[in-house]
Amino acid sequence: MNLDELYQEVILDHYKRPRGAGLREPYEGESHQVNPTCGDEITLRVHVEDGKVADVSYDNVGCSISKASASVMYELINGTTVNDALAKLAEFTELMNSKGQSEGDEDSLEDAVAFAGVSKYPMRVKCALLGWMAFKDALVRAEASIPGRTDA
Amino acid sequence: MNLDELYQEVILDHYKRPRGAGLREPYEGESHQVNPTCGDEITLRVHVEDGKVADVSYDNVGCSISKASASVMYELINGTTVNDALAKLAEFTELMNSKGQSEGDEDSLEDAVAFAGVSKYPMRVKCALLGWMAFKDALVRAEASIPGRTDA
Amino acid sequence: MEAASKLDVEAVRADFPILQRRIGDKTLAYLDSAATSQKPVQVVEAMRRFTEHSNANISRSVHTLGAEATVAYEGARARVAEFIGAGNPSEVVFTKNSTEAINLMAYAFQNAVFDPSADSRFKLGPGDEVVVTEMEHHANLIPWQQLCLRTGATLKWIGITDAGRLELENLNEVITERTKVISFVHVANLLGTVNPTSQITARAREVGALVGLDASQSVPHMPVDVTELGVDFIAFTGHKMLGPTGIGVLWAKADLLDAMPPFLTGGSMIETVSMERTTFAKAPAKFEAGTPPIAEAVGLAAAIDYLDKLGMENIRAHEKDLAAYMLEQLESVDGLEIIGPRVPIGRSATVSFTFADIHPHDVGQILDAEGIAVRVGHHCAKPTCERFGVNATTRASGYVYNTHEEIDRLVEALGQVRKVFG
Amino acid sequence: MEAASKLDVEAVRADFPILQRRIGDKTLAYLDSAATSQKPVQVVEAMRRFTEHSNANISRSVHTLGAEATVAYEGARARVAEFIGAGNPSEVVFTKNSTEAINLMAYAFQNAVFDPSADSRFKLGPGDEVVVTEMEHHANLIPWQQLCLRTGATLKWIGITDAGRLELENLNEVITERTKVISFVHVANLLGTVNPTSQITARAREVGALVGLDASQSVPHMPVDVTELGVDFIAFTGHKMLGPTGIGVLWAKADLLDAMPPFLTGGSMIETVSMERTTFAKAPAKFEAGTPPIAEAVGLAAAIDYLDKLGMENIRAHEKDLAAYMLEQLESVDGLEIIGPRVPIGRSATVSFTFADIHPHDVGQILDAEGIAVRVGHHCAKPTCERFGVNATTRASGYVYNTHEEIDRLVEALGQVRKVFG
Ligand SMILES: Cc1ncc(COP(=O)(O)O)c(C=O)c1O
Ligand SMILES: Cc1ncc(COP(=O)(O)O)c(C=O)c1O
Repeated sequence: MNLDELYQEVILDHYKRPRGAGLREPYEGESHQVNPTCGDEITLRVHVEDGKVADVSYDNVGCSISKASASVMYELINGTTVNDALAKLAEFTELMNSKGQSEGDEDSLEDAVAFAGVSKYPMRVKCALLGWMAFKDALVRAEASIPGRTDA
Repeated sequence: MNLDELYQEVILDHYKRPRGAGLREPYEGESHQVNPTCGDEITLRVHVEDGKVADVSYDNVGCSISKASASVMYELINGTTVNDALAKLAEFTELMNSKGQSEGDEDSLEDAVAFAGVSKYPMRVKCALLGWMAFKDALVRAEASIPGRTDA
Repeated sequence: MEAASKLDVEAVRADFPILQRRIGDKTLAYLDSAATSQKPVQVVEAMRRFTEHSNANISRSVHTLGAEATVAYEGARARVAEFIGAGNPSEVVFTKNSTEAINLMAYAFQNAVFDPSADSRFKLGPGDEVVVTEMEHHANLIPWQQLCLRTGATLKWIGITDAGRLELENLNEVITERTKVISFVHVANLLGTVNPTSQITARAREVGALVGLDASQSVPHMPVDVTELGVDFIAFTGHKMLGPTGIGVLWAKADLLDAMPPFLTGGSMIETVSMERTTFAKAPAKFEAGTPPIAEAVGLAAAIDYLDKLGMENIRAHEKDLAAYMLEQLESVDGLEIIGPRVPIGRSATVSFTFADIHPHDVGQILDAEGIAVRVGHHCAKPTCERFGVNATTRASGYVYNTHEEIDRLVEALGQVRKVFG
Repeated sequence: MEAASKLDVEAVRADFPILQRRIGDKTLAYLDSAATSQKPVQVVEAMRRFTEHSNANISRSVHTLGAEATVAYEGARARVAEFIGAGNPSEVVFTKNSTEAINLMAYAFQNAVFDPSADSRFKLGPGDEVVVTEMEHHANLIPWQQLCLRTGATLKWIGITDAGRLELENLNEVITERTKVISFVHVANLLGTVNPTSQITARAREVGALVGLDASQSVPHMPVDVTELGVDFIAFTGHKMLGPTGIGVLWAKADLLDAMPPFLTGGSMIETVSMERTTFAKAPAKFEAGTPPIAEAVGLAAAIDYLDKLGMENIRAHEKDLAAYMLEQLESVDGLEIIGPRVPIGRSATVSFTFADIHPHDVGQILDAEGIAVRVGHHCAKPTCERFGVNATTRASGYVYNTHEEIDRLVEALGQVRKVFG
């Protein structure tokens, strides 16, 4: 295994200095996700305002990959439109399922392309996706709790 | 496989002309035995009088080995003392468990030594023992039904 | 001689070392594949390679061997899903054999008894009915019988015609609004009957019952596509399809698996566990407690690769030819009576028969002395035996490696049987 | 270096081709045998020989292959019985793994609910108690938890001391007159604790409870004699003792097996069957529905032959030495904390630890890059993790083929972990 590939500097940096960590108010949707194979956990809140992801806040326990991934996600989607965030989610998920065949589009995924190497390690893909799954779930809950909104 | 060994003339003879077949009265114990692997069945009755096997009567469906074995058993134990019959049972069972290593004592087992070859075929040992198992079981029942008798 | 068949049977035979085996001084003619098939070197080799290169426990590891083992195991699942046309690999649950797969389904109903919030499709009690057929292997009869005994539901069954086909005339009386589940055999292991499915599945839909198929004798021998079949679940087993023992498959629709309570519990099937309470993983993990048959999954995938290389349509054609030849040749034997359909239509290459008054044990023993391996007994289908008034039958069954010549040897050896016992 | 060991470890290693495997440019150091062991060529060869020479379905056949397969399968049963000191081979039931074996026991109680004439030992309801420990593998916790949930019985457990031993002080309060069954782990798979059994079995006898042992981590590593242990049942699994996946063992006393209702139903476990009613065979057949793991039984017997040739006492001594060396070396690593007993007494060569604040996933990944295979996670023992306030641990486990040198490599590689994440 090529360790550098997995533990790129940018991943280690996000792991050691996670961006946007902590649980904050207000929020409309909250999700708790567990990776049953290792016990990693994340609680994540989404605050949606005017079709925008006004805040993503989270508290997590986990390995470097899952923590760095949540931090990178925060940077990518916080403040974007819900639609843009969902597009990033789709793009990142696709990258993680690429089995090492894709490098990712740096223009769009920014720091998240550092995770391209992770896609070769099936055991770690779940770690990298944990935060994103929590975001997806929290968003569904947020939208369910906001009357009158059914799109996006 | 050496067929002659398995289907000795004496076995085929008992198979084609079974001795003592049919269910008769009186009897004190009856047993029904099934070989679950092939569906062979025997119903066997024992009539005990004065410590003797006064009659063994049976009705069976089965292969040549199981039918011939019941017939040979009839010849061996009908009219003997219960204790002698149990000794024959023990001796025949031992022969059947010998895995082809024993020839059997012809003085004691008479025609039943023809089954020595069967002991090499684990699948057929059950066939050869079916009637004997029925006898053993019927005898236990017979003794339970005769008040005051607890020995033998 | 093998006109209808596109299989190169001689090339196939070369892949099965056991076919060189001699029984006494005779070459083995293995006509017992309905009991278990032989395994090609490709399967044995795939398992050996896995064991010597990637063996590890799955799912819970980040090390290289663990990752490789997980990929191999999940790859086998995907391979099985593809082979039977399943929409999603997660609809494929690995079990130890068909029997466990069917029990898993039956226990879904039984365990629902204890759970007030169980899905209504699995709620079973007095007044409810479960339907099977009279031609089931015990594996698809006793689990349902026990279930009915335990829940108070009623077991009903579809009968068999004299020709060995399902009695479908009174189908609407057997399957009624009270029927909760119908489980029936796709290809009967004693009779060789290939059952048509559409009439039963249509009636099941009409009354809102679940419908399952014991596909133990069909998946190895013909193309089976679960989406086309329109059933809710099927069961089959590795060792009858050139694969190893120790592995079977339950396929069930995703929403059914979701609704079912767990069966075996333990490691790898959980979400969270505390001393007080456990929540469960999603299917298929939910139904795969403990270390699964990992090397066996690898072997099963290799067996499927082998079958696919031969082509399931070609295999079907080859066996149709074998069935026709077997029926024709056996019918010509004096005193031999076939139990099951006598025409090679809607029929597998599995032929049961009685022979004069000679007990099948004796028939089998003499055939074995000639090197011919057939099965004798009730073939785990006692009710079928009873239906035809026999205690046991002799059964010859063919597969990809069998030839006309072996059937000729069978017929010839029956002459020998007659000589000894006639 | 291996002073205490009478194993010729280099000779042993030569029997395991996978140990030559390279991970990247490093030689594999396999320290994950507690998850699954590697298999020697002798096991793979025995299975191959069986498959290529005698493969057939068992029990129901009179042909030569069928007879050979039956003899091989029943011979494996006798071999297992002898290995664990069982009085009678018919007390040995083959399952697919430990997990099924334990579920089989739990379902005996659950199925008794439906049977008014069930043996009183298996009658369980509100007010009755089931006892496990806090250090169970999920396989010996969840089946009992589910059983209690379904029957209304109460699950109780023996706690763990800070040193990783069973909390036996209050044993008489945990095991009471209400206790019907106690099932506990012989050697804990996360902590490495070897549990003393006599105090618990004595208390069980006192209150008339059944007592069982999850021997998954003991049978592979030390002499285990069921008669000496004085328990009612034990479970273990082939793949952890140099054998194949797909096979496990339930041993239970003959009178217990006799009294238990069947679990999985289907072929080969019956006496008579009609559409209306089935009667069952005696144990072990009663509990082995369907085609069993035949080749796997052959492989397990070969594994037992291999273990016996090494000598279980020698294996225990070798592992005691490994445990001592591992504990000593790991204790010397700064920031490393051992979860479980810190002395090599009453302890297996399985050592779990946390390392600074570095997540075990990250530890495992870096170790893998160095060729060292360890397991990371909760090891299917979440309650144990919770007891020690951790989410996961890194676990190194040794077996017959492991050396001091591999432990040195582990310690060195932890330095590398620290460099990346420190
Ligand atoms: C203590 C213990 N019990 C039970 C099991 C379960 O064994 P299996 O997965 O083979 O069923 C394991 C291994 O995973 C174990 O370590
Ligand atoms: C029709 C049918 N169903 C079920 C089974 C049971 O398969 P297994 O013994 O592999 O569980 C068999 C084979 O014995 C069969 O022929």
